[in-house]
Amino acid sequence: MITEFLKSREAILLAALVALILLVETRFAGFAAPSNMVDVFNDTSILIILALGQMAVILTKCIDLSLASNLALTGMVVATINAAAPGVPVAALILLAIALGMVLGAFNGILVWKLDIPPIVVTLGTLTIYRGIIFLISEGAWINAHEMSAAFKAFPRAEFLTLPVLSWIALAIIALFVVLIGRTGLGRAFYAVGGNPHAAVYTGISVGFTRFAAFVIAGGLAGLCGYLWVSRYAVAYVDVAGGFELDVVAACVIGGISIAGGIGTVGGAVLGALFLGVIKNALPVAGISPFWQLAISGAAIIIAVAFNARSERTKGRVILKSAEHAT
Amino acid sequence: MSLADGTRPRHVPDHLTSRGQRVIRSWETLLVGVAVLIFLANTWASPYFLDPWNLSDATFNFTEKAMIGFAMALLIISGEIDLSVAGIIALASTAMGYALQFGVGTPGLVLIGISVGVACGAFNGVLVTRLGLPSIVVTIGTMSLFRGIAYIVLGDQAYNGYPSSFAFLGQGYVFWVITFELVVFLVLAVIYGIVLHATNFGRQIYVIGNNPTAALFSGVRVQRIKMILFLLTGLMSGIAAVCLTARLGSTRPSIAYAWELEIVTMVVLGGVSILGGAGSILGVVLAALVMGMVTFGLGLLNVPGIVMSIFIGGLLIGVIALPRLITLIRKGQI
Amino acid sequence: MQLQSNAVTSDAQAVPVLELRGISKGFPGVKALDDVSLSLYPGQVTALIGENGAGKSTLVKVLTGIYRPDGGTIMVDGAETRFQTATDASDAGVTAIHQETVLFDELSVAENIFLGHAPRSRFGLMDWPRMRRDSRRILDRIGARIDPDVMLRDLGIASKHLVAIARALSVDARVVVMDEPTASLSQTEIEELYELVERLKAEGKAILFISHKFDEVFRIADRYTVFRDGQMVGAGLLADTSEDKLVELMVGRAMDQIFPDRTPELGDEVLRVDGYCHPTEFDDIGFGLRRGEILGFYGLVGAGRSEFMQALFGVTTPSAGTITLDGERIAVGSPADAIRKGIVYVPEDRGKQGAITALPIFQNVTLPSLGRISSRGFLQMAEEFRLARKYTERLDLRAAALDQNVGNLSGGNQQKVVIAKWLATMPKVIILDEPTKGIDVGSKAAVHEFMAELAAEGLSVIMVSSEIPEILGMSDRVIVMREGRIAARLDRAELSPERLVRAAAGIEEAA
Amino acid sequence: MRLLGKITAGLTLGAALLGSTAAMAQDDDVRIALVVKSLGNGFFEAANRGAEEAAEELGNVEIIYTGPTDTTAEGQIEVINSLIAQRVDAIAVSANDPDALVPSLKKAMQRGITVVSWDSGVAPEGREMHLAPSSDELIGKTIIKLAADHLPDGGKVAVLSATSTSTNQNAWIEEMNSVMDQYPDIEVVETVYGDDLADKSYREAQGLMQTYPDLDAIIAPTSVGIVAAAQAVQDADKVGEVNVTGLGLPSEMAGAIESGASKSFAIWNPVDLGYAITMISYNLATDEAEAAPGAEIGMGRMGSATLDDNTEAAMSEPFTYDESNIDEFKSVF
Repeated sequence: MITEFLKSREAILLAALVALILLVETRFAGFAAPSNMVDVFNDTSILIILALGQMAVILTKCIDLSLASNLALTGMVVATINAAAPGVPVAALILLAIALGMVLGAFNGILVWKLDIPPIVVTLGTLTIYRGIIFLISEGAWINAHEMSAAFKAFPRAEFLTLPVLSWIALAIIALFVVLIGRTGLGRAFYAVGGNPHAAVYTGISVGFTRFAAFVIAGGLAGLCGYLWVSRYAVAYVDVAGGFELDVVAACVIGGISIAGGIGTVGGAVLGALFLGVIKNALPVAGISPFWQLAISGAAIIIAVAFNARSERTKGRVILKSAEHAT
Repeated sequence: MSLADGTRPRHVPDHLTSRGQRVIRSWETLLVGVAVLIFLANTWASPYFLDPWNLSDATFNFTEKAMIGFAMALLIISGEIDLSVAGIIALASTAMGYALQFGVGTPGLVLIGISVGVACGAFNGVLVTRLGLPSIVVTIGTMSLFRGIAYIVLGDQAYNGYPSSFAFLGQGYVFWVITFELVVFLVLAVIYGIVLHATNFGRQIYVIGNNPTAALFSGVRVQRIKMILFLLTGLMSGIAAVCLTARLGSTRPSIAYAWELEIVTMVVLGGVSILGGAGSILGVVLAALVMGMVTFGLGLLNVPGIVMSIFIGGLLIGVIALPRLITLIRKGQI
Repeated sequence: MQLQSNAVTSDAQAVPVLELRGISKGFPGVKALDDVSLSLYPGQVTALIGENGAGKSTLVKVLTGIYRPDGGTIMVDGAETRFQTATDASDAGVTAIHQETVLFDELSVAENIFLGHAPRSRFGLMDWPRMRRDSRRILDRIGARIDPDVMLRDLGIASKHLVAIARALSVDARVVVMDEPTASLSQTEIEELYELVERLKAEGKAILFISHKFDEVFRIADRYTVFRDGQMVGAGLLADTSEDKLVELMVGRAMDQIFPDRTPELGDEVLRVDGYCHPTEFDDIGFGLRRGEILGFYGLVGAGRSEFMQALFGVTTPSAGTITLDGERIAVGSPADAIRKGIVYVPEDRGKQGAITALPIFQNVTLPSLGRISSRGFLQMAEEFRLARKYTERLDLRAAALDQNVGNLSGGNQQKVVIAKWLATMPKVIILDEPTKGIDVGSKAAVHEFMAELAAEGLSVIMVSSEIPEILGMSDRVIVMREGRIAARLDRAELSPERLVRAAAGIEEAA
Repeated sequence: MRLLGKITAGLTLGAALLGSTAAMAQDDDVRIALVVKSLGNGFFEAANRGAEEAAEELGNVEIIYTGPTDTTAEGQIEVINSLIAQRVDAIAVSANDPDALVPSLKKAMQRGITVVSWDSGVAPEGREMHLAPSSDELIGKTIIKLAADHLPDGGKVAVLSATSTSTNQNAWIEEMNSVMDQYPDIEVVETVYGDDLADKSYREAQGLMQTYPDLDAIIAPTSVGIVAAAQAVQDADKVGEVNVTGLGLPSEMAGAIESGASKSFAIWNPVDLGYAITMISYNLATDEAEAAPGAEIGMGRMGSATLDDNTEAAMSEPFTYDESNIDEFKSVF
């Protein structure tokens, strides 16, 4: 088991991540300190959660480009409600955010499932539609810190056993995903549908419904992140998390989730997100101009996809007996 | 006729339906209808719409994007995609600005802009065709990489002071209200239309998009053609970078931000199948007009850009979803 | 044949577990199943026999809930039921080992066995330890030494097949459908499978065994049902019939009538292949091909014939070996090279590799000849239609119009389009890989007729086929491949079904 | 709801509603377009309120408040093109890029439209005059003074600037640096950029506090950056250790003042700015004044602006807000 792990994508990615952290540490002592690592993790929490949602979708051979818009829209909705009616309990708002996110995800899912429109087209459309709706709701106005209730803002940053609640939520979602992906029929169906949609039918799995479910799950997580984002940064406006959808896809790609579907692990998605998170946090600390960040994440994506493709290359069918064990 | 009933036509006609029927049923006809509708609505909604100068200004809303859209259409028909086009614009524009610092003149700037575009296209092409990587991921990566390099070079600075002869490429008028860019757009539309619809090369693009394996088995040099398409997309991005830079008169790394999505939307709205294998240049031209008119018409009503994007997004999903929805309802499945 | 002696005596009293009545299923252009009936009895093996394209696989899909029939009824234990999804069928106790791999490379062996019906723990979650245990038990039962935790992609093709069998056995099924289960197994594995079938029989399961290998049908089956062109043409006890009768039922006429009479006039050697090798797929393939000759390549599925042909055509690169065409050494680096030199290939997988189904007929036909119908790279539409018409008419293509999409044609007509495509390039050597797979009898005869015509005109033909009658009826010479190597070379005079089968299966002498 | 009305009108594509929209835009009012960097920014919303105030005072003025939704030059160009097409009387723009807008604005001027810039300027050839909210010099001095006032013993300060695409921040920082010799005990350790994005600014502020554990103050001369920095300081439990100051909006900074993360900050009054530029636009559009070096243009209740050699003018000094007056202003803008 251990040697197998050492050969896996996750192990290589973990090694790269540790190497990256140590590299920054040499330039700036204290970066690798546990307290700072906790901060980095907390900072990356939202990316991790979204990457897990996106992973579910990508596993089924789809893609959801509307996640960041979904996040921004649900964030604006809960912030608006909070500003208008501060009495509504935060728990209710969180549930609402998740529910609304799921509805937005379901809209994508239903178009993919019932009308068979390619996911990239659907989510390219909803990417702009959801973002535009925020403007219609807010008329472009921001909702600022002082308009939000104290409880609304306090929840994600409240500390519990030395970790902020935001980090705990990310950890909980990771745990939930380990169970969902590894231990439920739906989780395994993601792999089956993405890996061999044709064959999935034979096992009684509905390809369309499985994809729909993946979109709904991803949407729900985006909704949750909508609340987390606006409360953490204590601001809601139209462009919240603009362009973040590509960061999320990038995290998945770096984490070894195959865009062709059916391949990927929870660990990979988390590590991919953390890799981007560390880069983002390390650059300002290590004194590298933040303008390098974009190029570095771009290069990381290309290297990651090239690397993954190399290990995924199909072997073809081996007919010669002598060759069967050699390869 | 049915094949099962044993009738055997001795003579198989060339076409199943008449040319007229084919035209009426085409996606392009639908787009023409949409375009006419929007044109009428705009004319009605704003007294300023039907003014040659205004219409001329409105063309800037789509000319540069459509140039890239043509090459992107070919690429998507062949089953690939390039999301790095806006990144290429940023990098090409930055290269031109950099060269400007050394006193390079207009011809040199154009050459540099186009060369950088082609080089970026080559980079994408090599990654996709030689290393066999999925283009959607590769170009998400190069999108960040190309723009990232522009950020590294420029940071929060800007290049400006482009010569006036260069400015003509983005701001000049060739004849009355006809801008230089519009001429480039029209010429490219004709060239791409001919290449896609009337040449061996164009035919092979469709074949690859429909079935790359069968294409390979039919002697089509699949990888080579895909490589050429990436180069073309890079070339078009380079040309668009020249036009846009000339129009803006300055280069910043955020230039053409998020254009890739608008361009893909334009191409898909134009009837190009995102799964590859189908589409036409006329469709892309019409989609460009539709999108340009929608944004300009709403602009005249001072509707914010983000609200226009709801229209564009809705149009994109709507025109694809509606026919399928109707089919489903007809079949009684809903 | 003694196996069945005491199993079945009378037809009348037995109650079928599963019964199909008047099932029909159509697709655009073909009627895959036309009013067929079938009964499966507990503790009995029913062999379903029929040529490729007779509707056997469609029936399997109906039985397992993948396809919903257009008409007819399915009865389980005498009660009418409907299989809306694969789960319905599985719940009714029907399980299948499909011909195509319906497995998942990225999942473990245990999961491949249990996907869709995994054991659950108390909280409704998947019970991995139990799943592993059960997998191991099932794998042991079929004598497969495979670790349940291994990823499927790490297994060879034969092992994958065993996993597929294990999957079928993982449900508590009463009806087991086996769609050509021995196609990719070695002789020892086949023997093990036979034992398994016996065991299942003893457990009282009803088995539908699909095969077109008569020896195995007579060895393990109790009953037979024969399909031809989507219709059921005969059924009964195997004890009451003979191989000849079955063949006649299957093809609908005596064998010698099907194939064109030809007296080959062989010319000079056109093509010579020496020492063609590939690291994993074939080894040391060499032969000569003469003008006007039809060279058959026989072997079991997965013997490496298609892989070799694709290397010859330039799709894959060999690790060693030479090709000589018309006395000149040539290098074939890509299909484009091969086509230019005059070697063309009609692939086995028509839908994926041969025809471009979403494009019209004329575009398919002219694709490799675009250079000839264009001037300076510009297409000449009139010229294009002229060329397409010339070759499709020559093949007697039946279509509504030349701009009709190939996907709307029947399998036989699609194949004609693919062949027309290659003839339009005026090749020297044409390789036909399973040229009549999945097409109707009429088209089949037309293709055979045409092949003979081409050879008579001096074209050299290489025909890959897994159908013994076709090999026997068409070939001037036959090369038999087994496990990536040439197992035998047989002249027309030496040809017999037994020799072909023995060479292909690696049996040196009569057992 | 006017906006929503227009959208509905657009949506129906030719429904009867459109007639009313067309009629709405047609009368003899002087139409002044207030083009902002991006819609939804509280600062510009406040400026719009000032503009409307001026319009009401003038009587026959219609304000078209518009701009792109993201801070790009291309977005502004499209907006300006549509304004030219509508033949507005004046365009008053706060530019996302001083150069990129020039060609469009030149075209506007050629077609007889009065073009002025405010807040964030346009290169001189692209406008008739520019109204700076304050002078770079005054702002530069103010922001360092705000930090120094609370550091009697000196200390380390860092600058969290805005997006790279606006010129004014850089000018202010430059002016600030030129007076640093007056504060020998204060060291400016680094300047970072938050791109006017809340999350990026937040991260940059966090990075600053990690890099310089003994940091005493963060100067953020941008309304987005200062809020994000204050939030970061609160989240890092460094209230009292790190003082966040700079330029911000009272409504957005009220919480930070209350928590103590920020002791004071400054801003010019955007309401006044919107008011003033509207007055200037009106005066220029109606030819009551001409934009030339040395000219004096009336700004209604704000007095008058005197143009320098670059045809630029400054409105007034920035105004400092702290706990004594924040409650009064936080509901204003």
